Amino acid sequence: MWSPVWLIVLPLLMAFISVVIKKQQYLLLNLSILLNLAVLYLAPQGMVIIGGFRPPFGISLNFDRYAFISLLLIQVLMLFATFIAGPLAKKYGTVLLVLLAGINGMLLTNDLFNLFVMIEVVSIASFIISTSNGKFTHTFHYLILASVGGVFFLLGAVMVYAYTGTLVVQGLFATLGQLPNAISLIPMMLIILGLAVELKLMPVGSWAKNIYGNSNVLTGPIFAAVLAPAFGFVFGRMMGEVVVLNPITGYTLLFMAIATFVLGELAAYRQKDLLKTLAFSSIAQSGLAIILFTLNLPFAAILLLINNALAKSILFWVATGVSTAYETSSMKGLRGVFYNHRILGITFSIASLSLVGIPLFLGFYAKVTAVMAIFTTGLIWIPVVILATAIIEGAYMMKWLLQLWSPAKEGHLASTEEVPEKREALNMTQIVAVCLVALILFVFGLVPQRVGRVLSVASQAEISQVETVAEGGGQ
Amino acid sequence: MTLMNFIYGFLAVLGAFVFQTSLTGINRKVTARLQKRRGPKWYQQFIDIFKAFSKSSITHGWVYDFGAIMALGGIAATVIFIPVAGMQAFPGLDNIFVISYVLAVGMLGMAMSAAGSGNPWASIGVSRALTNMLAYDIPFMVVVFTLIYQHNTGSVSELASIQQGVGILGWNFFKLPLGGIVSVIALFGMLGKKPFDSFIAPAEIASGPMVEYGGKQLGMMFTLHELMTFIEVSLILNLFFGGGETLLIYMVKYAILYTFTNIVSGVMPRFKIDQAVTFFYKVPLGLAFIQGLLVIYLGWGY
Amino acid sequence: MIQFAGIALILIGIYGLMTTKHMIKLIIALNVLELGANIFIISVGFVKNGLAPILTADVPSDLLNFVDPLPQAMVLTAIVIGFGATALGLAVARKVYGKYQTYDLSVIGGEE
Amino acid sequence: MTMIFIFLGLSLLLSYVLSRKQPTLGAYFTIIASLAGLISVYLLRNSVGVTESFYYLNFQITTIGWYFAMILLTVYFTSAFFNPFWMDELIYPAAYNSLYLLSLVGTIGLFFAQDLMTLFICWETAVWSSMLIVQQGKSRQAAWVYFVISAIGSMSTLFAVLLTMYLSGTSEITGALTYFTTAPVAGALVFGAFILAGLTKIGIFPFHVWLPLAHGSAPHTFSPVLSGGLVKMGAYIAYLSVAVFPAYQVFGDSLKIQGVPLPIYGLMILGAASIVYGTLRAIQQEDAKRLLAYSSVANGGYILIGILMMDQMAFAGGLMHLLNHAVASAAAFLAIAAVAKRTGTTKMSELGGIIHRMPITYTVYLIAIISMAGIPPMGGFVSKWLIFQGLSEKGLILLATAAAFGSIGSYMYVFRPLSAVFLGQLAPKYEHIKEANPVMVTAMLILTAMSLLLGVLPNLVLKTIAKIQIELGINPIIVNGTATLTENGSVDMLQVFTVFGFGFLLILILFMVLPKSRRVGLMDTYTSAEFIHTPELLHYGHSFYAPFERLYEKWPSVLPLYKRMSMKLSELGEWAESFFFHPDPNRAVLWIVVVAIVVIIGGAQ
Repeated sequence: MWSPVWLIVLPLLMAFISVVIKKQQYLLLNLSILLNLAVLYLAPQGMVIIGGFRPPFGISLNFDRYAFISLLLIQVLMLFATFIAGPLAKKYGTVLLVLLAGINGMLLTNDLFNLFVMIEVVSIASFIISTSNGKFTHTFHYLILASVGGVFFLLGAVMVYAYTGTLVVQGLFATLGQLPNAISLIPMMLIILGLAVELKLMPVGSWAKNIYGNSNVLTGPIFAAVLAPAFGFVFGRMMGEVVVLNPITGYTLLFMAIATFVLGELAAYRQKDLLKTLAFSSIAQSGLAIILFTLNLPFAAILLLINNALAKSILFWVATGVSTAYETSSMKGLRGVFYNHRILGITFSIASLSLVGIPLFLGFYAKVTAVMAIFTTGLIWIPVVILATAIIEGAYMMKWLLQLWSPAKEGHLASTEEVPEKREALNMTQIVAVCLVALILFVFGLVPQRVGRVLSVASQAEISQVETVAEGGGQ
Repeated sequence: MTLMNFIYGFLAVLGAFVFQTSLTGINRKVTARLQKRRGPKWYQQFIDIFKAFSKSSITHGWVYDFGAIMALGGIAATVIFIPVAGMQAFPGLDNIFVISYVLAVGMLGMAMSAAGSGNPWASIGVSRALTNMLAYDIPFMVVVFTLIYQHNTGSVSELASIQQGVGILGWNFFKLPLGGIVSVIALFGMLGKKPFDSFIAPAEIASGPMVEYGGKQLGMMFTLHELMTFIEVSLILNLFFGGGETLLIYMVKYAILYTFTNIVSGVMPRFKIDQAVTFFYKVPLGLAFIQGLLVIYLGWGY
Repeated sequence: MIQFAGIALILIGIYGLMTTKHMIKLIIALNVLELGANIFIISVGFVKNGLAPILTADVPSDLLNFVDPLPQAMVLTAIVIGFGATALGLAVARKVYGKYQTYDLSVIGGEE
Repeated sequence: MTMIFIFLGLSLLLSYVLSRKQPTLGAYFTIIASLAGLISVYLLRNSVGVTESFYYLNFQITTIGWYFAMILLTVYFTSAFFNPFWMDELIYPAAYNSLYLLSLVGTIGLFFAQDLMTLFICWETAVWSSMLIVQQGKSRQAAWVYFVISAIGSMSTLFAVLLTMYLSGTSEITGALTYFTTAPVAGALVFGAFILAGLTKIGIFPFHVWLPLAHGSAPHTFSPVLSGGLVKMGAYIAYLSVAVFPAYQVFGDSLKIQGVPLPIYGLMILGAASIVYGTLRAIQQEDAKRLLAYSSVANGGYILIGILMMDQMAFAGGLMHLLNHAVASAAAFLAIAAVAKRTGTTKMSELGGIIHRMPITYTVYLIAIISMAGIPPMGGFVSKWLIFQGLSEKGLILLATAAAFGSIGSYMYVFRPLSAVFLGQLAPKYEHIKEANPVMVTAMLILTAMSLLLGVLPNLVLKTIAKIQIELGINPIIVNGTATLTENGSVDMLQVFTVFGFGFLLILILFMVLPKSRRVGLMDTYTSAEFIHTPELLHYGHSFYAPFERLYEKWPSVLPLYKRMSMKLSELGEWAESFFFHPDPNRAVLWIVVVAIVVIIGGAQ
C-alpha cells in the first residue's frame, strides 16, 4: 500500500485532475505534497520493482536513505516555496505538480533511460515556470541548452546500454569499469555534459545567470532551492553508481567544477544587483558540490546541498520579495530596506551567514566537513582554493548585508530619514513561513553533529565507488 | 631610599644648575669673542634668570603653569638620575632608557605649557622641536643599542666606568669612532645648537616654544634649558668620553665638550627643520648603522 | 552505416545551433539534432535481417537475430519529449515575436 | 566557566529585550553584564588547568588565557560606561547592545578555548559580531574592509586548524600544535597560515588597512573596544603560533639572524615595518580617531615583536605592552569620544582649547598618551623598556631602531590631539560645553588609575607574566620587590616615580614661592603686531607637522593596492561573466562542443 511509487504517481494524478478542476489547483498541489510527506514516512525503504518485471527488463525505484533525505528536503522546500509564492503558485499549479512528479521520479528511479525521461519532464516544467519571469528570450536560451543537454544525456545512456546491455543504475559502474577506457570515455562524457547543463557548470550553464537573475518569488526559490539540490542529488547518485572516471574525464570535470566555483564567486563579487549576485552565488555553490561529488565525498556534498538549499531559499524569498516591493534589485535602491523589514533582515542575515560558512551555522559544519574530507584525498591545494574563494564569497555577502541593513550615506551616521519608504514585501503568513525555514536552518546549525549523523547514513547508501579522481590521477 | 638620597639629589640639581649656568655665561663670552664682541659678564646668565624670577608675570590658564612645573620637575628629576663621576643620588636608577624617557616628561611638559598658552607660534615651535627630536634621537639610539649590546649593560655609570683606567684610548669615542661622531652630532641636535636650532631660533619663529613666556615662567624655562644642557652633555660625556674618575676631571671634560659644541655652533649656518631630518637620516644614521653592524656581526670594538 | 547517418545529423544539428540566431531555425536545428540522436538509438538495437521481437507460433524459441526492442521504445519516448520541447519552444518564440516583432536574437540583443 | 558563558549568553538576550523597550536601559545592562563577567573571570585566577565542556565546545583555564581575558573584560567593562549615551545616535541600538556582549563572549571564549575548533568558532563569532557593530558607525566600507581583512585571517586560520586536526589527529590545542615538532615541513605551512590570522587582526603592515577605517568610523563607544580589545585577539594567535606551536623548533634548521630563525625574523621585520608605517601615518592624520588607530598599528608592531622574541625580557615586555596599550588606548579613545559627545566632531582642526571646559577628560587623555608614548612613570614605559632591553641584548639592531623610531615618533603624534584638541584657543562655539557626564568620567578615571598603577607597580603584572614564562619553559622575568631586573639592566619604577615626584615637588615649591602670576585671556598673546580677533584663526591645528610630512607625503599608501586587487578580481569576474555567461544560446552550445572535443581528444591519447 505505502509504496514510494505514490511519490511520482500522486502528483501526476493530481496534475491531471487539476487540469479539469482549475480552481482547486493550489489545494491539490499542497495536498499532494503533504500526502507525499506521509508516503515518505510510511513507505518501507528498499528497491521497488514496477509491474513485476525484474530489472534489467523493467523499471525499478531505489528508495534508500539517500533518496529519502533528498526527497524529504525537496518536499519540504516545495511546500514552503508554493506556500510563500501564493498566487503565482496557484497560476502554475499544474506545472508545479508535474515538476514535483518529475523531481521525485528523478530522485527515485533506478533506470538510466527513465532518468532521462524524468529529467526532460522536469526541464519542460521548469521552462514553463521560468516564463513567469516574463523574459522569454532567457527561457528560450534555457530551453535550447537544456534540450541539447538532454540529447547528450540520452546518447550517453544509450551508449551505456549498447556496451553493457543494461540500464539499471545500481552498480552500473562495476560493469562499466570493465570496459576499456577508450570506450567508456564517450558515454561518460555525454552523461556528465548532459547533467552539467542542468547543474549550471561552467561553461555550459550560461542560462542560469538570467533565469536566476530575473527571478520572482516563485521562480527564485524553485530554481535555487528545489531544482538545484535535486539535480545535485541526481549527480551524486550518478557519480556513486554509474560514472566511471578516468583521468581525462575526472580532471576535466574537476577543473570545470573548480572554475565554476571560483569564477562564479568572482562574477557574483562584482554584481551590483541582488538577484544577479544570488544567481552567481548559486552557480558557484553548485560548483563546490560537484567538486565534492567528483572527489567521491558524498557526505560533505549532501551537507552542502542541504545547507545551500535552505539558505538559498530564504535568500531568494527575501530578495525577490523586497525587490518586487521596491521595484528594484540594485544595491542603491535597496539600501537600508531591512530597517523596515527587521524580521526578513534577520532571516536573510542568518541565511547568508550560513551560506558563507560562519561558525554557529550549518554552513560552517558543511565547510569544515568538506575541507576535512578533501584532505583525505591528499589534494591539499583544493582546500586552499576553496577557502580563498570563501573570502570572496564572504566579502560580497557581507557587502550586501551591510548595504541592506544600513541606510547611511558613506562617511555619515545612519539616520532614519534615509530609509526608503516602507512597503509591504511579504505578508505576515509568508514571513512566518520564511522564519520557519530560517529556524530550521538555525536549529540545524546548533546541532550539526546530530544532522551529520542522520546524513552519514544517507551518504553510505549512495554506494561508494572506491575509485576516486585523486587515485585515478595519480597514474 | 633615605632622606640623604633626597638631600644629595637636591644638591645635585643645585650643583648642576650652578655649574652649567656659569659655563653658559662663560660661553656667551666665548661666542662673543668669536664674533669680535666683548660679551657680557660671566655671571650674566644668573642675573638674567633671577631677574626673570623676580618680575611680575602672566598666566594663560592652569595648564600653562602646570606644564611649566611638570617640565622643570621632570628635568630636575632627570638630573638626579645622572651619574656624575661615579656619584649618584639614587644608585641603580641610571638606566639609559630611563634617563632618556624621563627627559621626555620634561619636554612634554614644556610642549604642553607652550601649546597651552594659546599662541600659534609656540605650537609651531613645539612641532619643530619634536620633529628635531625624531631626527637626532634615532641615530643616537642606534649607537646606544650598540653600546648596550657590546657591554651588556644599560647603566650609564657602568658604561662610563668600563671606559676608565686605560687612558684616553679606552673611551668609546675612540673604540667606536663612528658611533662617537654620531653622538656628538646628535648632541648638537639635543642642545639646539646650530645647525639644528631652527625650533628655538629667535629669528625664525619668535623664539618658538618660549614666545609667550615672561616673568617666573621664563625664569623656569631658562633654568630648564640649563639643566637640560647638563643632562645631555653629561650623557654623551659618560657614554663616549669615559665620564670622569673624579669630579674635577669630569668638570674639565664637560667644560671642554660643551665649549667645543658652542664654538662649532658659532660658525655654522642653520638647517631648515626638514633639512635637519634628511641630514640626520642620511649621514649620522648611516654611520650609526655601519657602526652597529660592525660591532654586532664582526665583533669590532672588543 | 545507419549510425553514421545519425551522427551526421547530430553534427548538422549542432552546427545549426552554433550558427543561427533565428529562433525558429534554432528550433529546427534542435529537431535535426534530436532526429539524429533517435536514428543513432535505433541503430543500436538494429540487427541486419533481424526479426521483430514478437513471439509468435512460427518463431523458434532459440531465436538470436531479433531486433532489440528497447531502443525502439526509448525512441518513442524521446520523440514525444522532443515534440513537447519543440512545441514549448515555438510558443516561447511566438511570445518573443509578439514583444519584439522579430525572431532574430541578434536583433533583440540581451534582454534585461 | 561554562556558567560565565551561559550567563553572558543570557544577558545578551536580556539586553536585547531591554533595549527594545528602552535602549538606554539595555546599554546600562551591558555595564552590569561585563562587570559580572570581569569579576567572575577574576575569581578564576586560581583554577588554572580546569577544563570544561559546553556542548561541543571545550574550554580550559590557562594563565595566559586568563590574562588576556582580564584585559579584554577591562576594556569592555570600561567602554560599556559610554554605551548609554550613544543609544540615540545608533539606528539599531538593541542590536548594538546584544552584539556588544556577543563579541565579548566570542573573545573570552577564544582565550579559554581548549581545542582548535572552539578557538576558531569563538574567533569568527567575535569578528562578525564586531563587524555588525562597526557597520553602525560612519562608514559601511570600513566595516566591509574590516570583515574582508579579517576573513583573510579567518580562512587561513581555518585552513591551519583543519590541516592540524587532520595531520595530528587531535584538536586539543597544545597536543595538536606540538605534533609539528616531528613534521617541520607541514609545520611551516601551518605556522604561516596560522600567524597570518594574527597579523591581520593585530593590524600588522600590510594588513593594517582596516584599523584606521574601522577604528576611525566605528561608533565612538566601540572604537576603544576595537583598539584596546579586539586587536589583542591577534596577539593571542601570535602567542599561540610561536609559544604553543613549536616555532623555534620547526624553524630550527633555517638560517638564523642573531639567534632568531629567518621566518620569525621576517615576521619581526613586518612588526618593525608597522611600527614605522603606523607612526608616519599617524603623524599625518587630521582626525583624532584615525590618528589613534594608526598608533594602534604601531603599538601592534611592538606587541608582535615582543611576543615573537620568546625570551626573558622582550616577551615579558610584549605581553605587558598588551595590557598597557589596551588600557591607554581605550582611555584615549574614550577621552576623544567624550569630546565628540560634547562637540560632535573628532576632526582636530575644528576643535581646540577644550581643556578649559573639560579638564578631567584632558587629564585622562594626557595620562593615556604618556603611557602610550612610553614615558615614565606610566605603564607604557615599562613594557617598552623591556622590549628595548631584550632587543639590544640580542643585538637585533634593525628592530631596535624601528622600535626607537616608533617611540620617539609617538611623541609627535600623541601630542597632536593634545595640542590641537585640548590646548590652544577655545573656539567661541565651544564656549558653553560642559565636562563629560560623571558616568563617563568614572570609566575614564578607572583606566587612568590603571595606567598609573601599572607604571608605578609593574611587578603586579610582571608576576603573572613570569608565571606564563615559567609554564613555557623560558627564563622568567625577575621581579624583586618593586624593582624589575633583567640581564642587562634594572629599573625600580616606584623609585623613579618617587624621584620624579620629588623633582616635581621641588619645583612646585619654587613656583609657589615666586610672585603670583596674573591671569590673562587666551587671545592676549604675542602676535607679531598682527591684530587677530577670531580665536579660530589663532589656533594651530591643521597640518601640524607640515615640514616633516612633506618629506613623505608622496609615499605610496597600501589601501589603493587592495582596491586595485579588488578591482582586478571584479574584472576577472566580469570577464568570466561575459565569456561564459553570454546571453547567446549559440555560444553556450559552442562551449558544450568545445568541452566534448577536449575530452575526446584528451581521451584518444
